[in-house]
Amino acid sequence: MAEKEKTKIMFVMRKAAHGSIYAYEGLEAILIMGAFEQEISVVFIDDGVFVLKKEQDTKPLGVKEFSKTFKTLEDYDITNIYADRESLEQRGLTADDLIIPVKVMEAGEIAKIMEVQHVLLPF
Amino acid sequence: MAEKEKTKIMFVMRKAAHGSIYAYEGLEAILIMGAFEQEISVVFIDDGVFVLKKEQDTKPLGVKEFSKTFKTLEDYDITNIYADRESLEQRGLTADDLIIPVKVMEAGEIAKIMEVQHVLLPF
Amino acid sequence: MLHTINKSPFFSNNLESCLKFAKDGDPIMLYEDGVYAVLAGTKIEPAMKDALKKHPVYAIEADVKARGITKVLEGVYLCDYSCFVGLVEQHLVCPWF
Amino acid sequence: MLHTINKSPFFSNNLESCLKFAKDGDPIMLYEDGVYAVLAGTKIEPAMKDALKKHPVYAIEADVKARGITKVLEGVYLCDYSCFVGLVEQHLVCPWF
Amino acid sequence: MKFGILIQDGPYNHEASDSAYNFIKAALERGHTIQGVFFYNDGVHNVNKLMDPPQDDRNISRRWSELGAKGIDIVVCIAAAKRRGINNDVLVPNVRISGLGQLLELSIESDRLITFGTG
Amino acid sequence: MKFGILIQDGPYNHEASDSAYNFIKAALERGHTIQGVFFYNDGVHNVNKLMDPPQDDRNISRRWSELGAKGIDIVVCIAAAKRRGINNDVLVPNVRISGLGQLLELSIESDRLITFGTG
Repeated sequence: MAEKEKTKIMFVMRKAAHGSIYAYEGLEAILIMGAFEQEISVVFIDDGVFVLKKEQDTKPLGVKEFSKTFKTLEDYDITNIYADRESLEQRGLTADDLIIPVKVMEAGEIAKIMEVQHVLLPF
Repeated sequence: MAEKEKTKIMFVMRKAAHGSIYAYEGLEAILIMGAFEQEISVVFIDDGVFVLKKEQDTKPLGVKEFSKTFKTLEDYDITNIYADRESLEQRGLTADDLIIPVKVMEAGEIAKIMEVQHVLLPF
Repeated sequence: MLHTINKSPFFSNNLESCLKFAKDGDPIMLYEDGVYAVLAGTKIEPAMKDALKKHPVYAIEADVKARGITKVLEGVYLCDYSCFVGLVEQHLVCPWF
Repeated sequence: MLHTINKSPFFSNNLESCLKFAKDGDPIMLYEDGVYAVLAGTKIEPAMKDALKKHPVYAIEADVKARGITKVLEGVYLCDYSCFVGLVEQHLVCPWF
Repeated sequence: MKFGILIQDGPYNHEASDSAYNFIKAALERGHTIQGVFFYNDGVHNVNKLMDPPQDDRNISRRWSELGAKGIDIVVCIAAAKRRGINNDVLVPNVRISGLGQLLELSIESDRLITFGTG
Repeated sequence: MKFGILIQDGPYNHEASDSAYNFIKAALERGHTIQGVFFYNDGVHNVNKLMDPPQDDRNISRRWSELGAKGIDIVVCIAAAKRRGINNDVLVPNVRISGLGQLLELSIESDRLITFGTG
């Protein structure tokens, strides 16, 4: 019996952390979906790259620090994690500033990966 | 007996119409406050100028057409209505495109009027 | 890939980002406050004219009319939700929120 | 007049509008996602450096720390809500939403 | 075709809910199937039965309930709903609360998933 | 000084509610009076008693109720609340629903009014 093809789902993260809940609820969705053996990928564009910024300390603010949770994506075999080069650059960031390793790519390359997805989920 | 000084309240309208409810709920607040004999003024800045665009027809969309209600502000003696010149210009609009007469002013002049208010309410 | 935009281009960077990622020929659907992009004579007209050379650009007519937009940039297709659905039939959807 | 900004300057035009209306000497309070404006080395750094010449610029430290912003533009005052309240004691508040 | 609909924004405050509804109506008219509607983020506020808009305005929660009555599966994310104060006590009929796994299922089973949101 | 607080945004989805709360705490510590808190637009969702966030997260509606218990006048706009499905059945204690006239009163009676919002 042929194995059923996995569904390709990409999370498109474009919102900053803490000012709105989208990044956090996006992460919750990624973790749930990651548990179900589909082909999950995540791309960080625009303010979304801020979500992965190292050294976040939310204690003084009194909200959850969830950036560290992105480290667990590896445990779910979610390793296709991308960031838009220009978005990083415009924000003075490099891959070294991020809490997990990401594949830094040009917009055109990212668009090609988007195109082969079954679903794009924005957060 | 000295008359009690009126409170100067200015509504700062910066959001477009229909995509979000702020402009509409802002108008509801203006109308209520207008009934209470305070010194109400309204300024339209950025996408807020779109709220007054003539020829809005919301029937096909199935939502309320409230731009016409701004005409009633006169009945409440709310005549201090301003619009930022540059905001209009950047959107290809002039005072003639607006459903009510407004005083078109430069940002610096508007800022001076803001400064003498007791309260600024953003919508 | 069909790109959808629902925010005013004067307020947010969504249209700008969309245009950076969209491939030549990709259709763009403007709806809600996204339709302000089709107004002629604005400061974003040059960017839109450029976009119109590369992409079929659609705008929901009900949203355009609701906002009193009468001067529409040449080349924009005003359409209804049936047309929107038709585009989704043919394309993966990339929403720019 | 105290100007308050709570949105990322990379996403919305709020900071830009604020700077257009703010009078020299008017303090600016950055909080929530507004604090991303104080990060050094970004594309808005030139605009911010210019703003810092004309305005006292404050940013809520809890928001700055929560976002992992460690390289802060020189001249920005990191402060707490007590300082925010102190500014409101002295100024009419103009929120840029 | 089978369409999945994700709604991330609350009713009235933004137009997302109206756009999604208009899209669904048009999709049904074109003979498509709506595989399901999933409410996430502030979208969970869409199905609050206590909504009581002015007489001359649309009742958004009733719309969703009516679509549910037609057999469309309308699902509200439990985590997002609990956080925001939406539970079975205030849910309109013909709508159910369930987990994020339902969004995954909707993503897999739909030929297309389209999102309406966000603030 | 007497401060008035206007909140235009819902809980959790945006940070406005947290910022307003932090501002109020700091104002009280500096010896000021909070003349009142007015919830408008999506802000009305702040006082929904059905909110049930995860154990390790803050309960936003409880916070407002606690401030109300301390004697601060917490008012929810009736028009905005009805539209969005907030009524007395789901209101936390120590909070009241009233009209927009209360926002005018708050504007007049406060030495300063500060707004937290919007999406």
